[in-house]
Amino acid sequence: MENSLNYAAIAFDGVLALVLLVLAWQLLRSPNLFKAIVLFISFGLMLSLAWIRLKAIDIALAEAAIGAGLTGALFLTALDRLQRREENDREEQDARWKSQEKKPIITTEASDQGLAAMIRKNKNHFFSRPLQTIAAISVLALTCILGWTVWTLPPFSDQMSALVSSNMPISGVENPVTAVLLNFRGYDTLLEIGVLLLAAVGVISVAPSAVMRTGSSPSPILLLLIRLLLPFIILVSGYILWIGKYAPGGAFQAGAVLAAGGILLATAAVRFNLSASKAMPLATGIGLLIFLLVALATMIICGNYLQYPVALAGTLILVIEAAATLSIAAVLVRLFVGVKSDTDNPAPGEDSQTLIFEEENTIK
Amino acid sequence: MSLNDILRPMNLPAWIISLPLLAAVVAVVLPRTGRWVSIFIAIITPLVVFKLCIEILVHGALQMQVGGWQAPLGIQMYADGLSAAMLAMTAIVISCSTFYARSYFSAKAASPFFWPLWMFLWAALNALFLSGDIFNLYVTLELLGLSAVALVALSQTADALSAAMRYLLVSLTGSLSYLMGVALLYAANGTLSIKMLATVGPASPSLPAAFALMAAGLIMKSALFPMHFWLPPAHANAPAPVSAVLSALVVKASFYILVRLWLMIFEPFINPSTAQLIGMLGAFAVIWGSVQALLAKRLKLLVAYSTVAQIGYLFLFFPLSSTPQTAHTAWQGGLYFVFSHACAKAAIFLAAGTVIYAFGHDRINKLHGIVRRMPVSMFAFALAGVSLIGLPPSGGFIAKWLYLNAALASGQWWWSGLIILGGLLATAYIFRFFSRAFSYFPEVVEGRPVPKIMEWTALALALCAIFLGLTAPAVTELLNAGKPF
Amino acid sequence: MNIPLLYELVGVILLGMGLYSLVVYSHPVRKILALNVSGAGVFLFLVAAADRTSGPLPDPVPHAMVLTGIVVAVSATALALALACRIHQVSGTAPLTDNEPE
Amino acid sequence: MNHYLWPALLILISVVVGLVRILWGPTAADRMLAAQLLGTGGVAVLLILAQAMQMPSLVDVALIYALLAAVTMVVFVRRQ
Amino acid sequence: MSLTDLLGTFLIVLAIPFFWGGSLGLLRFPDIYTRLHALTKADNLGLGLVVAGSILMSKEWTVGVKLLLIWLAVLVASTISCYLIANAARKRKINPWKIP
Repeated sequence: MENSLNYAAIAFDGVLALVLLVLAWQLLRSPNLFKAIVLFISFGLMLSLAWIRLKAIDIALAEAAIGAGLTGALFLTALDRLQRREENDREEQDARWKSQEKKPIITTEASDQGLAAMIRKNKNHFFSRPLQTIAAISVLALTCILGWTVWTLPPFSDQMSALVSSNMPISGVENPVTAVLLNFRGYDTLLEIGVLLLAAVGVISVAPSAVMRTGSSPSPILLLLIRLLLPFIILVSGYILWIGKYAPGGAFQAGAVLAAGGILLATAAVRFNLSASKAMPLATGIGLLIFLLVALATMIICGNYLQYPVALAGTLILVIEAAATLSIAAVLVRLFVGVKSDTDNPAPGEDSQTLIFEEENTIK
Repeated sequence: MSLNDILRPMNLPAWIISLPLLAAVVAVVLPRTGRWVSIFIAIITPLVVFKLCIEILVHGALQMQVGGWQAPLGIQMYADGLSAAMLAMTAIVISCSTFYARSYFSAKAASPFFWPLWMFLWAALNALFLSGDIFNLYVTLELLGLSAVALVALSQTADALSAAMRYLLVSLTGSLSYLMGVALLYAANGTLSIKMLATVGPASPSLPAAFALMAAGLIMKSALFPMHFWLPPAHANAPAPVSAVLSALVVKASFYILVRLWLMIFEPFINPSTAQLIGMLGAFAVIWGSVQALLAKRLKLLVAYSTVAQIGYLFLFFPLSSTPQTAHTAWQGGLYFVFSHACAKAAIFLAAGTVIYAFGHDRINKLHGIVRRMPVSMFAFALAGVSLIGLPPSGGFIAKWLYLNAALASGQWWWSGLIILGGLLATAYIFRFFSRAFSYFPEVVEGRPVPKIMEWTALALALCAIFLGLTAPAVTELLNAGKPF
Repeated sequence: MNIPLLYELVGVILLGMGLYSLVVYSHPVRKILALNVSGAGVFLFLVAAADRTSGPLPDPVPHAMVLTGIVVAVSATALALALACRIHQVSGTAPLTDNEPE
Repeated sequence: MNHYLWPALLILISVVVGLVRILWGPTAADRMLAAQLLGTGGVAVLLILAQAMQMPSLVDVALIYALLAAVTMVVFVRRQ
Repeated sequence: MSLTDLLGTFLIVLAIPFFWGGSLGLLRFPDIYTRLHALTKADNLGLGLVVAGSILMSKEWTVGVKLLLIWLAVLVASTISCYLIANAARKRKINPWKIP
């Protein structure tokens, strides 16, 4: 009995590991970028199974939401924009749809080759055969050395897990990962929410338009999907946020789920104008703002930056997490809209309506 | 509760990080106030930094437990003389550049995005210099890298955007490599605190691999030859105050981490020939950067290549500090290079920015006789050039002098040859520009008037570079407080 | 061969594959994908290492680190993609050409 | 409870076999479809793993899988 | 092992052929429209069986409710995405396969 259990685990992990490697290999070398991105989405889903096998449920949640859902959406959108410009011809687009395999060269490769030509002219860049081989050999060597190092690593010390579990009762939460993220190493998380906000500002500065336009009105069926799914997504987001105190979950995962809802809404609309909402800047900033204010207040009152009073720890963490969830969701939606929106041709007379589901009537 | 309570010594580091971060959030939430909040913070924060420096001079190094959690569980902030000096340098350069940027960006569309990014950059630098935890350093590195990239992209020209893209890719690769090193260290030792890692005792077999990964990542980020390829386009195409801060501070940040990790964790366990190898790369950087600067056609590109060369000098620290008797001299010399180059290079970039502001271009061949149009900027340029070349009484001179001493005392005379050669090359590329700028040119060159404050901030920074040479004792005293070896 | 070690090695190999593609391919989207894959490799290594403790539950600190890392990765990816699109828009060609300022 | 890993493994393998469609194409829709298969099969694998590993919180992961599989699909369909 | 556990296990095992059927259909069917059938029908039924089995084995009723919700969400999402994909394919003039 005992043996068969182990066989099951070994077989499962072995297959999963192999699938991860093959997927990564295929996605990295595929000449067709669309295929690479779909493979990347599957890679993310498989990876979250690996997180589960490693008992990292919190990460699996985040990966399922961010890694597979949001990053995939970002890549698809960016690719669409990068390729759209090169093919004004509608027919060509159809050809791409019909036979992606036969003529993968139309768009992606074309730009790749153009680039290759440009790079070939320039001597100090990597693309020639010998350099490629050198890169392969050195990376292989690096991987082998690292692999050997990993193989010979000493057993992992338990001191940190022991410390975490002995301090859990005064952390204010019951899920160890949440305790580390928001209490023991809360400062990292503070800076990291800063990174998110910063990325949002960066994306806005590159793509200032907050208006997302899709050419056609959505089919009623798609609207139905949104009507059914969106309330559910919001509910689940709140649930994940709340459960983070006791079990895997928390602000990142909840924020990512909420953002996915926002992206769903934005994509379905004919025109989605994020800047129409006056609360948007506040929503993006509030996570970091509250976190910082709590950090400074605790420093003045309790003596150390981010040192929560034990009795209030749970409440403070929940407040910070709720604000962070809102900000994370707002930022992620803004990132998506930034990647999607076309800055060059702003529509004449932008009105301040946030969402338009029907195509604008030309006759008023 | 009095102001003294709020600004207790132990609270100062947290304030130094939080003030710019707070300004950044406010600038995001209320975009119109961004400029004024940033200027306000640019006045307040240096005062807090000054107070911290005094505190450290008097009472020695400070250590804070963030969240009140002790070492392996929580994150430490650590402020010794080195951190304080880096913070002071950052505060001076960023404050001056902030006043410069206020005029520079006053009429530009990019302005509402500039201020939050700028404050994020400052917060990232401050957090980085104060961190005592290798994973926390990773987060600050990412914060720093992304804000720097976004600031480069603000120019919005095709060249600037391409440069930003390349910078982003290099920066991400570097932090990934660093993160893998962190992972190995944690897997082997079960702690992230630098202080605790310093006492790990017998070397575990993963230590060299961890060092190689971290060093490779940090070297990429600080643009040491041959990983410098991203720097000239990024620094040359960014808006002027951004170029100043990138060259003066951002590349130094990863150098700072490398020095700190080297001294506190890795040095005893790593083969000494590694230090020589890093020194070799530095030597190549000095020569390659200087030669490219001599060939550059644009002023900002010249200055950017000069940064590549000056970064080379920094990394001579590793071979020069290899013998115990010279370690101290090399340490002071290396840091003197950091500070004097920071002030001088920032001054030069700001001055070059005024040139672009006035004439709309920076092609060296077409800048004849501009000294008559902008004497203050050119004076700043000249003073900073004196420091870059390493003439007395500038900070650059002290740095080179200390390095030469260390080279001779440790019997590595070949490095002294390199230092002198580098000085000669620097003279050549600085004078290449001066020969045009200071030449007599009968017609007055046409150009837009430059706001006074832009020229004077450049001059202030150049004067700092010179004064660094005159105030050497005070600076070395600060550096020695809580010295990490 | 124990299970965490298997995943640690997979992580290292993913890192290697990602780095290779990062160096060799020129299209920016490809480079960004490569970075994401190598990032996943590092994260996998870190989490697998955390599962090698002798206790029943893995060490939560690497989990928190990886969560932080994932969020940073998605921010960086979005910024990179937005930049790539913008470059494409401004210059009409794919980004990362070596136009050094003249 | 570990013997539940066997059905999980069998479903995982079936999903992986289906993933070959991503490689074969030929149209973009085919590839997306195969990824969608991974979504449904993945939910099943997760639910079985929840039994096998005695971790009820895996059900939450499955919930997110189920909800967010639609997002990439909608983004795909609404491309211009 | 109790009776419900046994029944639950049976249902889960019963689901496996459906997933295999779905995958084989995805690989063997000739065009996108037929492949949609294979996936949305077989896989969702398989998932239904897994959900039913898991509900039988779950100890708390809240988990059971969550499981049901998951199945509903997948049903809604995959039904609608199936329609959307087929519609998009039709709009882009991908012709259905005909017996040659």
